Amino acid sequence: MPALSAQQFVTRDHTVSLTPEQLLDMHEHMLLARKLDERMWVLHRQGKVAFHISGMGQEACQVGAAYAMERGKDWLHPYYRDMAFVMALGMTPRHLMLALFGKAEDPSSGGRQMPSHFGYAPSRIVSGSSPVATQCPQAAGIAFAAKLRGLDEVVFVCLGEGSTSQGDFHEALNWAGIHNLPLITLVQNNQYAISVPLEKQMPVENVADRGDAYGMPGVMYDGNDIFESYNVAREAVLRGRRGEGPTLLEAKTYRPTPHSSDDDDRSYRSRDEVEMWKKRDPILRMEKALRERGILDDAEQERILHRVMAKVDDATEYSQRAPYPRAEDAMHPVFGGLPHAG
Amino acid sequence: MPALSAQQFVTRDHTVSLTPEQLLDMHEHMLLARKLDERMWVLHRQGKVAFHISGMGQEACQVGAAYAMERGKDWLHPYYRDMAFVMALGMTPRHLMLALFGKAEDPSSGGRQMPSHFGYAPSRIVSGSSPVATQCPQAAGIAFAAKLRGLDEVVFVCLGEGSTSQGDFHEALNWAGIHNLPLITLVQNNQYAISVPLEKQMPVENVADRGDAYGMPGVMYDGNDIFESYNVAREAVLRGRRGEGPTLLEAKTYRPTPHSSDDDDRSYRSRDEVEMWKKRDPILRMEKALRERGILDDAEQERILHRVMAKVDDATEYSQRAPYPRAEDAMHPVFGGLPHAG
Amino acid sequence: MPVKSNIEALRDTMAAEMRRDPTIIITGEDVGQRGGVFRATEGLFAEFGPSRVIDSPLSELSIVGVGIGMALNGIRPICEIQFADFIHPAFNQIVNEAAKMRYRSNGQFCCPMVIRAPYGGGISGALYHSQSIEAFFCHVPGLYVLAPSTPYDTAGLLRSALRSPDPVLFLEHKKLYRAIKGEVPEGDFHVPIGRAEVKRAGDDMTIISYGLMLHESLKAADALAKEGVAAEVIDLRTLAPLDKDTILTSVKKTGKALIVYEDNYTGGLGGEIAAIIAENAFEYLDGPITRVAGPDIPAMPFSHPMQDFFLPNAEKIAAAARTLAAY
Amino acid sequence: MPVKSNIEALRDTMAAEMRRDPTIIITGEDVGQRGGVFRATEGLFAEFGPSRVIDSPLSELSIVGVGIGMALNGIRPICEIQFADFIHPAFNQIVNEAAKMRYRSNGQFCCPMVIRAPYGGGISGALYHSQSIEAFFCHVPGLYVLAPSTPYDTAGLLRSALRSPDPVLFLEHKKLYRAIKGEVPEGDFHVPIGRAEVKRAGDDMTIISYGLMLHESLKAADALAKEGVAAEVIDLRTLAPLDKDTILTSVKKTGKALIVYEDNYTGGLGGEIAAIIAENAFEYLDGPITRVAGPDIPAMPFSHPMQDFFLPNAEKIAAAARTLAAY
Ligand SMILES: Cc1ncc(C[n+]2csc(CCOP(=O)(O)OP(=O)(O)O)c2C)c(N)n1
Ligand SMILES: Cc1ncc(C[n+]2csc(CCOP(=O)(O)OP(=O)(O)O)c2C)c(N)n1
Ligand SMILES: [Mg+2]
Ligand SMILES: [Mg+2]
Repeated sequence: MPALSAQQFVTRDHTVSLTPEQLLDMHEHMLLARKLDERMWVLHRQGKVAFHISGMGQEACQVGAAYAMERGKDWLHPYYRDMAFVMALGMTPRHLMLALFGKAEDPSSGGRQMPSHFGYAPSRIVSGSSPVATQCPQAAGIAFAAKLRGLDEVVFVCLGEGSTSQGDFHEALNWAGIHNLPLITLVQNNQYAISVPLEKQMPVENVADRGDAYGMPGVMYDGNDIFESYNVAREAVLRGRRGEGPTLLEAKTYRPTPHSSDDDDRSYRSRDEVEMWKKRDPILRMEKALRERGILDDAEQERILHRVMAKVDDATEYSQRAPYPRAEDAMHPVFGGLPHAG
Repeated sequence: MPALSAQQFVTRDHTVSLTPEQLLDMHEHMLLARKLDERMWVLHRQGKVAFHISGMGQEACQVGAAYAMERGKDWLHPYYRDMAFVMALGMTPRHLMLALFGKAEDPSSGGRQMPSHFGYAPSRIVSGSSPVATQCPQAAGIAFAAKLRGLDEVVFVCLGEGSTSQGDFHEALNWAGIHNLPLITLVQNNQYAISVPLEKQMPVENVADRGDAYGMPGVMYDGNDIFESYNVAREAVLRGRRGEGPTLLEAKTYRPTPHSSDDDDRSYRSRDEVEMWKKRDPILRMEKALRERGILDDAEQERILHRVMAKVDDATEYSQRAPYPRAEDAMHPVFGGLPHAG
Repeated sequence: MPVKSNIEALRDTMAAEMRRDPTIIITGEDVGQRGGVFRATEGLFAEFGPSRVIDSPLSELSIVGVGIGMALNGIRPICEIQFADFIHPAFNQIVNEAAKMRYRSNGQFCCPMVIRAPYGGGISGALYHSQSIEAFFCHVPGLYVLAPSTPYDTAGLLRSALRSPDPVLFLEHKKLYRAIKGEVPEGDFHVPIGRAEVKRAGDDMTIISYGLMLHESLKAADALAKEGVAAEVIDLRTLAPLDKDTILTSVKKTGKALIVYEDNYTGGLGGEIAAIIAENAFEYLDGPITRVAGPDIPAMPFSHPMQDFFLPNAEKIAAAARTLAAY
Repeated sequence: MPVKSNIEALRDTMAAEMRRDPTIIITGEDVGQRGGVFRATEGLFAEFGPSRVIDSPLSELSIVGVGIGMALNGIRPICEIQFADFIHPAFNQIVNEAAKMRYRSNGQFCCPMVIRAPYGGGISGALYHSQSIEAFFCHVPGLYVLAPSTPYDTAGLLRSALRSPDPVLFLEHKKLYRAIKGEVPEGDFHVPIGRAEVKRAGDDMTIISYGLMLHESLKAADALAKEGVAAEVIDLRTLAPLDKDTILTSVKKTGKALIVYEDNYTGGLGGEIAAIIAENAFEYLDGPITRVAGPDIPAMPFSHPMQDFFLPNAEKIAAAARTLAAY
């Protein structure tokens, strides 16, 4: 149950209007992200790629939110763990794999950025940088532009709970509150910022507690529960669409992997803690729920898994074979060209 | 009555332990700041000085806070309207006037900074810059150092309500909350940031409402009432002294003058509003209260005013005659000199 | 042609462009009813209303950050930074975000936006209302940096900036807002980004400058002319990317280069210009490339004697030019 | 003498200094139990505890801002910025605050503090984990900028930095953390701030560099030596203030200057060095002052072919040196 804050934010059960096909689709999207992610770790262990940063464990809050959006109309300014989110909005395993290998065809950056720096204009996924939280005021600006232009687009922006310590977060929420912007700030609280735990990051228990300070609902929920994730996000979308303003969402979740392939998490957290959270895995929970509802059986799960693995294999092979950028490609594009250059 | 927030913050009446002499002293300090301020406006109108920025109308919350502090031990990281505050802590009318004229003897900066950029080491008044809110994390650092060193100093930092929109404010309060620092953030809410009114600055009614977001009491009070100002500040000081952590104070006040000598406030607020607030003048209210308590009569008020005007006159004359810095003084001090330069 | 001050040229151009292009908006502190602390946006709130002339909260980081977002979604923002000295909180959003958006997304996204910032000293503004900030930003590929010094160039370059597909930092010298006047054509005229201009022709040496110092350099050139030294004076106008052709053509002709800037000497833009000349016109030089600039102290002091000490002026420029001419 | 890597020299010096001076603390992201993402503070949390090795919230602005405050009240902080690319949010606190505190208060207050920042590329870090940031800060009077390239200099300069009465930006090249080893004396030895060092002597040209490029320049000098060109290689070590004497003495001897830096070409520190030489050694030059640097693109790309394209290396340096030598 979301804890309400500041203004009224009543979450109805929007999942009732999801068809079994849609639910299976959501399940498949989570699974696809998970399996692709696992493959990326394997490729890293094999020394085939330089770096991987995982979205594992956070798939439910991401896919739930994606399904609450209108694709091609609403915007996402993502962060580096949003692998499931961006694929649910239209990016493909090939897209992500090409970036992992730094290949020319990588649609996010043509091999310029590190992997997981998603950016894909056809899906209105805005290119992100590495400095955390810079996306927040930018997302407020996208939402502001929509409002100024009279469009009923809503904007999601994602970040980790650690990143809320940045001034950018404060300033963005302030603008969104003042101008009642259709901005949904989705904080994926996985309880660590690399090694730094929540209590060294903020003096409040919940990020959502900060909604009040910006005159907006701060809603926290179980981010490993895709149904709750969908309901809360859908409510926030409808709110934004109706011109009722911004929402701060806090998905409680966990990152079962180290921060990145460069990290070793044993220095800062116990194995027991990690194991405990693995039992709350969002994909296992989804699978169980679908089976309980009679939507999923062994055969169907098998078919899904088969499709997923085929895509993962295809992405891997395709990307390994794909050409690197040429050295001189580095020189472009710096500027777009001036209309009145002469 | 202060509106409480987050944690328990009970304001007792600490003024009962103030002697009549102390109360008269507080009154005289407010009056001194006011009369000096008025003189500075006159000098500006006469074309004798380039710039003035006023602290008028905000004397009560400043002098109230200064009296709650232990001078020479507690710190103030001030802002440009803190004329009454810094004089109550030990700066003199000459000090301020010398800065107004940009004279060499200006103790704050030797004529380097604009007037009202106070800095006075003997009183632990930290040199401030012009970019607003930068003092907030610095003040948190001073408080952190006190804590690390096992000293029971408390630190006041002042800023306007508009300046709370800066990321610096958020980050500073976050540190203070996490580490339970003896930091008192005094927001002097005079309802405008130059021309920008509160509702275009923040989506909440009170700055104090934001205390919750940092796990600290947010206390708002009538900043034009020196008794209330003293009580609230004293409580916050004791809290900090006892190791109970930071407090966010919001003094509701008003700036009856234009933002600075460069401003014309008629474009953004009505004369009626200004007149209405002039009736709530903190110095008139203090005078009335002291008279009602039988502490002040006409003769005493006359004597005080006489002393005050003598100081204002002295400061004016002294500073006008004082020498300018030499041109080459501009070259120093950039560095303090390296111990191992050779 | 109407005669205008820089601030009038600025205001009129913004107004004309906003009439032409409904996606242009202005945001910044006090830009609305107050019309800006320098009055650059005076009357625009009345004409265009609160949804196109938007008072921002006091937060430079997000004035730029929100501006980037607007630019990504079809709005062309003019972001006003009240004083250039206060642009530093927005440094990350400008340097890491706006300037790198096109490159990092391989051309998928870009940030057509103009960041206006009043800069420079000589107005008793002291350390934090006098800074020259151009050197920091001229080191940032992906960003145009403009610094016109005449009403004509102000209008013409601002119009070009408002058609640029990439972010532009538009620097306005505060002391020049009202100090000089000049003719400004009506209608849709442009000064191209990336082109310096020879503001005075001469054969004996090249003085390269911009901003307030351009005018001091022109004064110095007047004085030198009386002494028989014909200085060519180049107004850079666009500081990034630099117009190397105009600089090198002139220096190859005159054989001597004097670079004048108001900013701190070390690491200022003048160093880069000197380096370009030293690398590309070595054989033509018959004197050391000389720089006249502010001293290496943290910023311009308030008190007049010290402020004057900081600022280069026509006398100091002429003195350096004489030494160079005699070389 | 013990042989150490740069990261070991760094860690050992911090530990030794913290034992000596109880007012030194460390703060930054993940500096505590994690020992820093590069392991620079490994073991220090265990030795000095949570009140001297303090995990900060994820907020660079206030890592520096809080550091300034600590410095004002008797604590000497070492503020770690996890990657130099993330220093930009703290730009205002460094440039407008720490660097100007002494000047603006006429010497009443100062900020003895060290800001450590791992910088530079070649480690597949892409746009935001590869940046060279020194040029921005070398333009800021009131701030020392150090960039040692050997374990000896790392230890000696860090020790000097921790005795400085003014703020120091201490830049550590990420690719050099473990790539090279060298002898480091035990005990209280210093390398003075403000002094460059001739790392290799030669008469035919002067190569001026620092950081990773110093080592590439030394490699290039090896290759050139085999071809009969004796290059003198200067390691700047302190980037601000520059050691003009060492630079000029060498260039006056060799008559040729090649400046090598990894940062973007335009506006990089190399431009300032070229300008200093052009202004002060004009008569001694017998070739154009040449620069080898990163290209003017927003930042270093991720993919190997493009990363390699960005980075200057021994071959590119030697090629430029041959052209210059043949001049
Ligand atoms: C401005 C900035 N500082 C530091 C970093 C280095 N860094 C990358 S991710 C990270 C932790 C982020 O934690 P959180 O926001 O909780 O997100 P999570 O990784 O846990 O999902 C840090 C410190 C960065 N990317 N940007
Ligand atoms: C970073 C920064 N941006 C802009 C300014 C210009 N400026 C000076 S005072 C001021 C308004 C401050 O308002 P508030 O914080 O409410 O304080 P008040 O002046 O009302 O006491 C502004 C915008 C500044 N000094 N610093
Ligand atoms: Mg996290
Ligand atoms: Mg105010």
